[in-house]
Amino acid sequence: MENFFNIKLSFLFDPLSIFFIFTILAVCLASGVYSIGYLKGKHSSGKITYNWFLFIIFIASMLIVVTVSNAIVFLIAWEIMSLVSYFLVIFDHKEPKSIQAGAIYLIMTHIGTAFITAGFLMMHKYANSFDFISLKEACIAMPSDVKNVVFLFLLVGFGTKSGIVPLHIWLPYAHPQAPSHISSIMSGVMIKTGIYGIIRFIIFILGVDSIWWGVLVLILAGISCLVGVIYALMEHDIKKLLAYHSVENIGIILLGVGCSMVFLELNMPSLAVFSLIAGLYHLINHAVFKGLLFLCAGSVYSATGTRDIEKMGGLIKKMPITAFAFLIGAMAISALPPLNGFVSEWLTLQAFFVASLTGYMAGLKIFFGLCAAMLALTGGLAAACFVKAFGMIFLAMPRSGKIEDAVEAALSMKIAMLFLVFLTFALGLGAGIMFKLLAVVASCSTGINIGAMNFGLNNFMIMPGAVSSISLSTPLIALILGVIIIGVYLGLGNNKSRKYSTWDCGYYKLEPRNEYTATGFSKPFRIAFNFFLLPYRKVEKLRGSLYYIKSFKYETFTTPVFKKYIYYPLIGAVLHTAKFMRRLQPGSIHVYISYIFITILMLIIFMNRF
Amino acid sequence: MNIFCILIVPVVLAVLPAVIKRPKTLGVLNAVGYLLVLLGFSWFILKATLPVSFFKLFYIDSLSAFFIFTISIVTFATALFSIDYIERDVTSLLISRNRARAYYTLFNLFSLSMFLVPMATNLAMVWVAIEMTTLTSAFLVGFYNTKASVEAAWKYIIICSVGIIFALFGTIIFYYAASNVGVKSLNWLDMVSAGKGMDKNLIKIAFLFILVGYGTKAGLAPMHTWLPDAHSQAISPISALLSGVLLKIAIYAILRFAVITNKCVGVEFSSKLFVMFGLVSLGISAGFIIIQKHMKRLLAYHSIEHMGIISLGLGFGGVIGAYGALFHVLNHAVTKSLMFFGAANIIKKYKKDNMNMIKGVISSMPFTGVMFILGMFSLIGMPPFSIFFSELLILMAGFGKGLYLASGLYLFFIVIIFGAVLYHFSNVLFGCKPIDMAVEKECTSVKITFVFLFILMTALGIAMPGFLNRILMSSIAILQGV
Amino acid sequence: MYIFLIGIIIMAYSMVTAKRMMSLIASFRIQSVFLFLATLFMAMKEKSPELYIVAGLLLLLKVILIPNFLSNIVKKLKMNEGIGMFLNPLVSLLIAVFLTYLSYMFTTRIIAFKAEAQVISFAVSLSVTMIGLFIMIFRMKALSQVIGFLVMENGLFLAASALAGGMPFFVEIAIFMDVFVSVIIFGMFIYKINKLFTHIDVSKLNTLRR
Amino acid sequence: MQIAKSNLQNSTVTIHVETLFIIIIAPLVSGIITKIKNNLRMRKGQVIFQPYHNLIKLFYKEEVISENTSWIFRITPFIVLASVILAALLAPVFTIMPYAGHIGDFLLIIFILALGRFFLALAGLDAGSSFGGMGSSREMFLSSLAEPAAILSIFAVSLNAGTTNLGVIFGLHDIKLSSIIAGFSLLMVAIAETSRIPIDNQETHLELTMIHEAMVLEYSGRSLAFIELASHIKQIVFFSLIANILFPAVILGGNIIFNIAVYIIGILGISAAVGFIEVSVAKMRLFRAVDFLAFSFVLGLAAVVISVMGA
Repeated sequence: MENFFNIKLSFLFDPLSIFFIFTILAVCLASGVYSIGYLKGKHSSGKITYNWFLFIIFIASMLIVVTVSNAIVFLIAWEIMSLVSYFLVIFDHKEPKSIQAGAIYLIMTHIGTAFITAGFLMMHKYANSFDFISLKEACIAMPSDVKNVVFLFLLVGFGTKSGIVPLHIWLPYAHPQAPSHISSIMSGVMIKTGIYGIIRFIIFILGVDSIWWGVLVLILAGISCLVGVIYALMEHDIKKLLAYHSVENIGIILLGVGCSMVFLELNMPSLAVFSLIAGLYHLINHAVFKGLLFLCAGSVYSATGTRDIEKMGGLIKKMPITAFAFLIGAMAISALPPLNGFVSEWLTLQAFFVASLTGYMAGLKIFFGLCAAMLALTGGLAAACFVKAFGMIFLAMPRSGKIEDAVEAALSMKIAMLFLVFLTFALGLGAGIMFKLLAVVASCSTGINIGAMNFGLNNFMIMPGAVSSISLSTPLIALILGVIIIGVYLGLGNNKSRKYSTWDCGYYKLEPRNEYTATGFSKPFRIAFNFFLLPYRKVEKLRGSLYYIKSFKYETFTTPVFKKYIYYPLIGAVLHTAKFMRRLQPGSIHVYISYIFITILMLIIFMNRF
Repeated sequence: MNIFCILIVPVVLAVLPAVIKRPKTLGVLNAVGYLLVLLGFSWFILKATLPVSFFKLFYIDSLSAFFIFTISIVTFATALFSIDYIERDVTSLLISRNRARAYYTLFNLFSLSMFLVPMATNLAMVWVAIEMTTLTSAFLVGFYNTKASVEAAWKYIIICSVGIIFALFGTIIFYYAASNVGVKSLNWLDMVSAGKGMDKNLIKIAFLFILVGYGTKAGLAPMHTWLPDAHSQAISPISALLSGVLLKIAIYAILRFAVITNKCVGVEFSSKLFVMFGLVSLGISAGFIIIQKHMKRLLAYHSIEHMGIISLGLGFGGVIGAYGALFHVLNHAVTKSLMFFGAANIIKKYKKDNMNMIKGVISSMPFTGVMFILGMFSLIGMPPFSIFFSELLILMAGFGKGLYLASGLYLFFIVIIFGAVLYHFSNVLFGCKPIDMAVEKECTSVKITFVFLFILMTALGIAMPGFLNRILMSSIAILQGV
Repeated sequence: MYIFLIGIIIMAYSMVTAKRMMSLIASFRIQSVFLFLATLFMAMKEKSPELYIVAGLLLLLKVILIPNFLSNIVKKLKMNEGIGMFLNPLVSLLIAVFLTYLSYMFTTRIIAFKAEAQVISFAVSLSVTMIGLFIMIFRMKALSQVIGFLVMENGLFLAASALAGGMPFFVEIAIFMDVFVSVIIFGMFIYKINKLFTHIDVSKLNTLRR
Repeated sequence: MQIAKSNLQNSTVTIHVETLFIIIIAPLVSGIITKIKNNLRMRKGQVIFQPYHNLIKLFYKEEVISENTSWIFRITPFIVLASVILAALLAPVFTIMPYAGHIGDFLLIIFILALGRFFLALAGLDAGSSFGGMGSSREMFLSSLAEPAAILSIFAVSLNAGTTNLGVIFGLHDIKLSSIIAGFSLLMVAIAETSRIPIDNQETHLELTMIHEAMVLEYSGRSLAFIELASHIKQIVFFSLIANILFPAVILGGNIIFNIAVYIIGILGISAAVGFIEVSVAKMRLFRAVDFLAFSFVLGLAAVVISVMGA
């Protein structure tokens, strides 16, 4: 067997791999520490050991995936990763929802794997080896139509794992059901292995062959951004909301990657490197702050026992550390300076700008402009979404009794969250250094020598000198903001003030019921995007008499477009065929014998066709 | 000469029930006997230089050695599992002690006939032996004498006999073709040597008859119809034997003829047929697995799928494809018997076969549950288990040969079946168990069985033992007719 | 020689048209007799002792033992009523004739034999086999299926002896034994079915489906 | 490297001077606009220095803080103020700043303003009154829709300039059609961002139409003063962006006095325009505002297309 696969357990520690190793380890360290406090008391000790067992395998498999240099071993590790994460999704295996979620997740990811396998085998046909280097060499000689097919297969395969629209449907099922520290790994790191696959196999090994690859990736990425954030806005289950934001952020990462694919084809090396840097930067940023947010969500969940943000509120007083951590995470993901999310989105926008400045195709220029606009819209919506999330969870008065006995998270959980907060700041303020490091990564994965391009001369500011004269310095921004805030506060901050209840419009007293709800908050967006969300409402009136309504219940829903118009029809078709085929086996022995007769007859008649 | 212990042991064990009355003792002796067979044969293939032949009646080359090895593994596991199973049937008054003894007799006759198939030199003898397997196992299918089981048995025996008649017809035509070129014998070696000169048309027709005939036995769609009934109604250890070995034996017979055919009319003919039957089997099994409600029937259809995969591998051909197919034979035998034993335990525990009514197996019977879920993942082709690799090899062969459409369909059906099986079984395994149900404590022999099979299916995935590799390679050489 | 072949095919037709179990068995017996005669003829022609023995066995098993056994079953189960037809005798007969024609075409077109004797005998044996299959498919009762099986087997035997002058000796013996045993087992199952279902109409055995 | 540093220093000096200037005159602009509006309505109207009076008055007033609120509510005014001041630092006024992009560039202004808005919205939710929530929701809604339009118009301008570097952009020596269109699209964005009719109305506190005012409803005293000042500054930042696009300061040589004159004229012109719009247009419903912003988006897109065409 081995002699056919010529499996040599060889590893490849180029900058790309090392970058991913660091990303994985950072997040996994945090969530590992977190899980100590998170699982204690919730589960039996046996269950906890089981969790650790899976946890270790999970991390190991991810590390193998990003370091191994043999396609078959990659495939094996990939499958094991999916399998282990499946077991972690159904960690609470008595809950029907998690069973369903796990099934959906594993099936989707297995479909992806099928595509990946097909792609690999097509490459293998030309390379006669599964070693990355020989694959890379073989791909040079590959005919371009085969290349296109392989590209599509790999894109679908890895896209399923990383959850680009419309293959994203498993995320909102799987992420909420897994234990929070696992969902932070899954959303923070695991889906990034898909991006790794895209960079490694499409950019590094296959090599970009024609311009529509990059454009296709960009379009998919843009759609993912918008769809993800719009669904997130409609979502009131905190972990589902975060899951949809993963879809959005994967989109942003892919914007960078796709951009660089376009430039590789147009051979503008410096731009290709620059936009790949943007993508990679957002990748690690998202890993950090999404991990952070999921951990915070986890501690909120374990404190209140609910994931519905409509039932929360006022938690900032009960659990200040968590609130602070969540705030930082929210700021980072809404791309507010000087935090890390801002840097990477700024870089991506820069990539588009500079691209269209130096690009020479009119169509591409306009396309990039639209991409930039889409990214801006996404950023705005994301900010809105996190204002909603933070406001509903932590601010104002508690909206339900569940909040009363909430307490701050355990020590280990706090440590984990603060560690990630620290990373968020570090990645934001150390942008200059990160930029330089990522330049090396990008150059290795695109195979472009950046010696000539003076990327990042300065440690305190990003100066993509090769592509444009502008520069960005997050430390300086932080400094100025800090100076102004502290200055103003010290100078003019102390003022006589007194406490009094909120203005209640002359109502007896202000109750939680008067507060603005998440549904209300997201209503303008629901109406503005109704062409896509197709919202509908359910109104239940309980009439005492014709004129008197005892109780009035109003619910609003949005149509899950992709499920309704893509997945349900597909599944329906398969089931229908199966039901039809059932007739083939009526249970009558005579029919069965006649099958044999007919088969032999047909075979003899068409004998000479074979 | 220890090769004869393989034949002697079943004979002895078959007559043993006449003297020993206690089912348990019988079961233990049975298990010990088959352990001896397994060890003896492994020793044989490690030491002896193949091929060996005994006074023109028995001829064992690597191909048959490989199949005998598979049979001995599964029979041993089944014997071990039967001890407790039959014991519990007896204690729960499902069957009388005499029926239990009859079971052991039939079991041994069945396995004897199966051992005979790969050993026989003479192709007509192969035919006779296969017919014997049908006749002996028919009683085991109808073992419980319920309406359903007798119906299943009748369908099984009739359909297989019809198929087998076709096979005999094919054999006769082969014989005729051989005698035309002056080889008046049904001896495989002679026929192969005569293969070149035979009349192409005759051989083609003959091979069609063989394929349909033995294909009926091997459960290739659309002649598979007996299979789900028989597998689901048979007494559970026997379902493992049926699906694990019986089908493979028919494949073995087909292979023997395929070699001659390839010699005569070239590889294209048989490989096209194999691919066609493989795809049809895959498609049909996929359709039926999706809507399946009964656990053992689902497993049965799953066997059809795997026979399809094997035949695809043979069709894709080349060293890789053949290797994958043969390797898959072994893997499927091991894994599928594990699954059937698990299903047997579950059905015994829950007293029902309908998967909609079974929930929370993991909590109600932890050991079986864990083994079952691992077996399931092995069965639907997840690494690090062995089936993943054989399926991958076959796929590789398909792509290598440039049969993109066939390989694509193959992948497609595999994925569909993956989804369906996962969906069905995850609902069975997880969830809350019935409140009043006690947690099961499996007895040692059962545990040993499971662990034995589990180790095999994992170890084969992780590393290929050298002697097995050697045997497979030389059997492929035989298949390629060198 | 042709006499016997014609006799065999005629008997096959009569089986197709037979309405009652007993007549079915009887015509099977006669067909076996023809087969026996054919073998004997060949034995005399080739003067091979083996063929004599084969013929003897044929006489013993197919002419005497098996038909008796079957008719015993019929008597015991008191079911000498109709054998349950999906198609009425006339249509069945037409189909049978068509099958014969088909097998003749098959023999002449696809396997181009040289000797005419072979053509005829092979065509006859093939058509007998087909007719046996036809009986298995279009007759409802379990017993009729058994007889269909036997008819197919007769066809094969004829094919074997006609084409290759009979299989190797011990193979013939083994096949005979095999057929005999299988018929016995069929019989036992027929008893079982009758016990459990109180009829042997296998077309009603369709609880196991999909 | 050295050069970069030295330039950094002298440019930061100029930046500081200008920044102080626009921070000081920021309320004045609001006052002027109000004056213009009043005059257009045939009223006498308050003196143009009224905003300063308001600020000072608020500055010494006692502050009432809702007991539901958290520290978010307290730090928000400072963050908002800081963010707009930083934006003002970045904003081009009347000098060509060859290295103005050392802290950041054009895009940074948008991100910085987003920072302030984010906290303001949180503060709006913090008090737990339904108005605050409504205000934050609508504010985030409108701004998120406004952002793409802003980006596109900036995109067009920088396409003309060939860079996103502020100094270079506003050093561009000829007015192109696309720049003018982009300027108008940016003007519409500015109207939305500075909460003026037809999107919002600063004057009324009519419950259901408030957007910006609703958000800051709970603030009083000094914090309110900070927030008001912040919104003045934000407004002038936008105005000076537009002024520099529509009336590039350096059409004829880099004479600083001339530049200042042009700049002031530009600001006054824009204020007049805004005032005129405010009196002549009725306030739109929230979901008409979507169309308004969509129109500005389309304008921006048109600007991009035209500048790609090369006009």
